[in-house]
Amino acid sequence: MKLSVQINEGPYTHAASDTAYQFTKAALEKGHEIFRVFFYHDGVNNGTRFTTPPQDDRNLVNLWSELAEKHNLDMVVCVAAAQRRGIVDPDEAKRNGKDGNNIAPGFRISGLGQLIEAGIQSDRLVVFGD
Amino acid sequence: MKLSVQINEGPYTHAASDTAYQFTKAALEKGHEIFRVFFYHDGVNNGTRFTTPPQDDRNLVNLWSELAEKHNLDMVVCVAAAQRRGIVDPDEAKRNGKDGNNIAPGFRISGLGQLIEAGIQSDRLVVFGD
Amino acid sequence: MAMLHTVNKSPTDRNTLESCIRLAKKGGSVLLIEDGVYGAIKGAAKADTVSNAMSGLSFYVLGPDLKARGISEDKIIDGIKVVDYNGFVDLVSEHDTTQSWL
Amino acid sequence: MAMLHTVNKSPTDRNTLESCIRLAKKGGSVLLIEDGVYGAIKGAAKADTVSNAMSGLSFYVLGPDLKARGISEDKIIDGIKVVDYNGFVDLVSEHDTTQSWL
Amino acid sequence: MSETKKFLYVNRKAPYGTIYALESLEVVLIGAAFEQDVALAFIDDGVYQLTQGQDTTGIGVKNFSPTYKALGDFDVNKIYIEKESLEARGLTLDDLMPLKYEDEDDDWAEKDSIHVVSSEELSEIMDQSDVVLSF
Amino acid sequence: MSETKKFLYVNRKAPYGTIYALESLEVVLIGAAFEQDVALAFIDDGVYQLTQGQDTTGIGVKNFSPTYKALGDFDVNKIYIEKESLEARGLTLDDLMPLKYEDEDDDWAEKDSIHVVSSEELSEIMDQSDVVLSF
Repeated sequence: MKLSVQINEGPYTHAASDTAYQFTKAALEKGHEIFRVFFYHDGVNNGTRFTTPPQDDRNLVNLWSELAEKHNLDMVVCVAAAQRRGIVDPDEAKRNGKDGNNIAPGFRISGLGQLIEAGIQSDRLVVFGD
Repeated sequence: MKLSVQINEGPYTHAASDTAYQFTKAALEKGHEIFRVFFYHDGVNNGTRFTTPPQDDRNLVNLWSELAEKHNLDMVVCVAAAQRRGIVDPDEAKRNGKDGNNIAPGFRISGLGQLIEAGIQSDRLVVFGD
Repeated sequence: MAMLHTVNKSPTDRNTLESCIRLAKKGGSVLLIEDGVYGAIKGAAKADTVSNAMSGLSFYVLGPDLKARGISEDKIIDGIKVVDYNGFVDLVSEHDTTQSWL
Repeated sequence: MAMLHTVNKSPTDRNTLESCIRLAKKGGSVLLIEDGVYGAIKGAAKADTVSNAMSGLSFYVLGPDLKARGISEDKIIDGIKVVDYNGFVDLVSEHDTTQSWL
Repeated sequence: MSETKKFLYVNRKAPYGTIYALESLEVVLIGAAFEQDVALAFIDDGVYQLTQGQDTTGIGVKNFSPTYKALGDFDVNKIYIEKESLEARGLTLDDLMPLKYEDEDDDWAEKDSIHVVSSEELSEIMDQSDVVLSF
Repeated sequence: MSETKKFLYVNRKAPYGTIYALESLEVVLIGAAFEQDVALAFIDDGVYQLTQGQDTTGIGVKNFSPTYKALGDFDVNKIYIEKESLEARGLTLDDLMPLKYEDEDDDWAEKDSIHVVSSEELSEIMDQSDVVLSF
C-alpha cells in the first residue's frame, strides 16, 4: 500500500517525530511504499544538520537521513514553514540572502503542493503532531 | 525593578515569543532593568538568523536583535537546548564539528546556570511558554 | 472500512479524547498513542467515557508508549487491545482514512 | 504582595485555568493572556469557575489579546479588569512572584 | 492525478495563540488549485478562528482573518461548524464572519459557505472524507 | 550572590510526549550547584513523571526516570506531589518511584523526599516561593 506521512513538530520537544519515525520504519519493513514524508509547521526543524543531541540519546535528524538513504525516501520540508523558522538549503540561501544553509542530507525544500499531491497519490496519509 | 524573562517556545508557532517581546519592551519603556532574557526549550529557535518570515508579518528574530542592541539586553540561548535543536554559534560549530553557524545578532549561547543566576539576581522572573 | 482515529494527548491535559469520541462515527476505531495512552488506564478520570464509547468504537493502545510510561497491561481498561508499531501500520491500512486528533 | 498567576490557554482546550484556580492562594491575582483570554468571556463553558473564584482572587485580562481575537470588552465577565502590556508589567512588579501556568 | 478525492481540513485550535490556524489556511489556499473536493470543519476552539472584528494591531501580529472571506473565490465553500462547539463557547452565528460564495451553477447567486451542523452530521461528513488534514 | 532564595520547580506535564519533564530535570540538576532552597512540585499530569517501571526501549528514546532517584544526592529532597492530582489519575504512592535522601543533620539517616500534600498545602508552599519555574 502507498502511504504518506506528515510531521508537524520538531525533534525532541514533541514525540511526533519519534512516533512518525517508528511508524515509517515499521511500514517500510512490512513492505509498504512510502510515497512521501512531509515536514510542516515546526516539523521543518527535523531537517537541520546543525543539531548535536546528547551522546546517550537518539539523533533524530540522522535517523531520518539514514532511513531516507536506505529506502530512497522523499522527505520534503515545506518552504513557507521553513522560511519562518530558519531552515535553509543552498537555493533558499541564495534567494533570501543568507550566508549559509543548514539542511540535512536526504531532505529537500519544496512547496505545500507536495503535501496535497501526497494526499491525492497515496492510499493513506497519517499526520503526527502536537 | 530588575526583571528577567524566560521564553520556552520558538517564534511564530506559539505566541510566547511575541508576548514576551511586548512585555519586555513595555518593561524597558517604563524604566525597569531587564537583567536577562533566557531562551530555553524550543525558545532557542528565536535565535537563528536564517529566518525569512513573510514581508507582511513581523520579523521576530530581528525585533529581538534590535531590542537587544537598543537596550544592551543580555539574551542567552541555553546551550543544551540549542544543541538538540540546531542553534549554533562559531564556538559551538567548532566544538561540534559543524560547517557553519546560524546564531542571530545579540544572542549568545551559554549554560543553564545563567537561568538560575537570573532567578537569584532578579526581583522578578516571568516565564512565557506553551 | 470506517475510520481510524489517533489520540496522542492525555485526557486530563486536553479535550482531544472527548472530542474524538463525540465525533468519531460508530464502527470506527480509536488508537491511543504517545501521552494519549494515559486514557487507557482503568480507574483514571476519563475511564468511564472510554468504557461507554466501546459499544460503538474499537479501542487500541500503542504498547511501546505504555511501556515507556511504566503502565503495565493489567492496568488497561478491559477490551482495549495493545498493538505495536506493526499493528499501528496494519490499523492504518485496514481503515479507509486516518484522522489525527491534534 | 501575594502571587501573580498567568494563564495562557483556553479553558476549553486545556486544564490550566482550573488547575491555577485550584492552587492559587487566596489574595493572589490571575492574568489571562494569549488564548487564556477566552476564559474571560461571559457565558462560556468555564465562566462559572472564574466567577466563583473571584471571591478569593483578582482577575485581569490582557486587552491586546482580547482585541486580536475579536472579543469586545462588554463580553467580559463582570469584575475582570482589562490591562495592556504596561499593566502586565505593573502587575508583575506589584506582586512578589509570578507563576506561569504552562 | 485525474482522480478527485474528498479533502477535509479539521481546525480545532484558536487563532494567534498558536500558528496552526494560519498555516492550515495556507494549505487550503494552495490545495484549492488542485481541483479536489474540499471541505473545512471547525470544531472545539477552532470556531474562534472565524469570529468577527479581529484586530491584531496591539499584539503586532498579522491579522489573517480576512483571508477566510476570500475562500469562496477559490471555490472553497463547504465550511462546516459544529453546533455543539459554538454553543459550549457561548457563541452564535452572528459572532462569526459571514462567508459567502457565488454559485456558478445558479447564475452566480451569492450563497452562504457556512453550514452549522450537529456533531452527528459532522461525524458523517468526516466519515465520507478520503483525506483528513488535522490542525 | 550570597542571598538564598526559595526556588520552586512546577512540573505539570507527562514524560516522553513532550520534552518539558526532561529539560526541567536538567535545570534542577544545574540549579542544585547554586546552593539555593530548592523544591519540586508535581501537579496534574506531572505526577506521571515519577511512575515506576518506565521502559523506553520500544520508543527509542532515552529513559531519564532514574535521574529522579539521584536528586537526593544533589540535596534536592523536597518533592511535593499534589494528592488530588494523584487520585484523579487512579494512582497511589505505590505506583511511584521511592525517592530518598540521607539527612546529614540526622546522622545520615535515609528519609523520604516525597511528600504527598493537599491542594491547600501546596498552594501555601507555592505562595512562599521566591522564584517559580514552570514546565
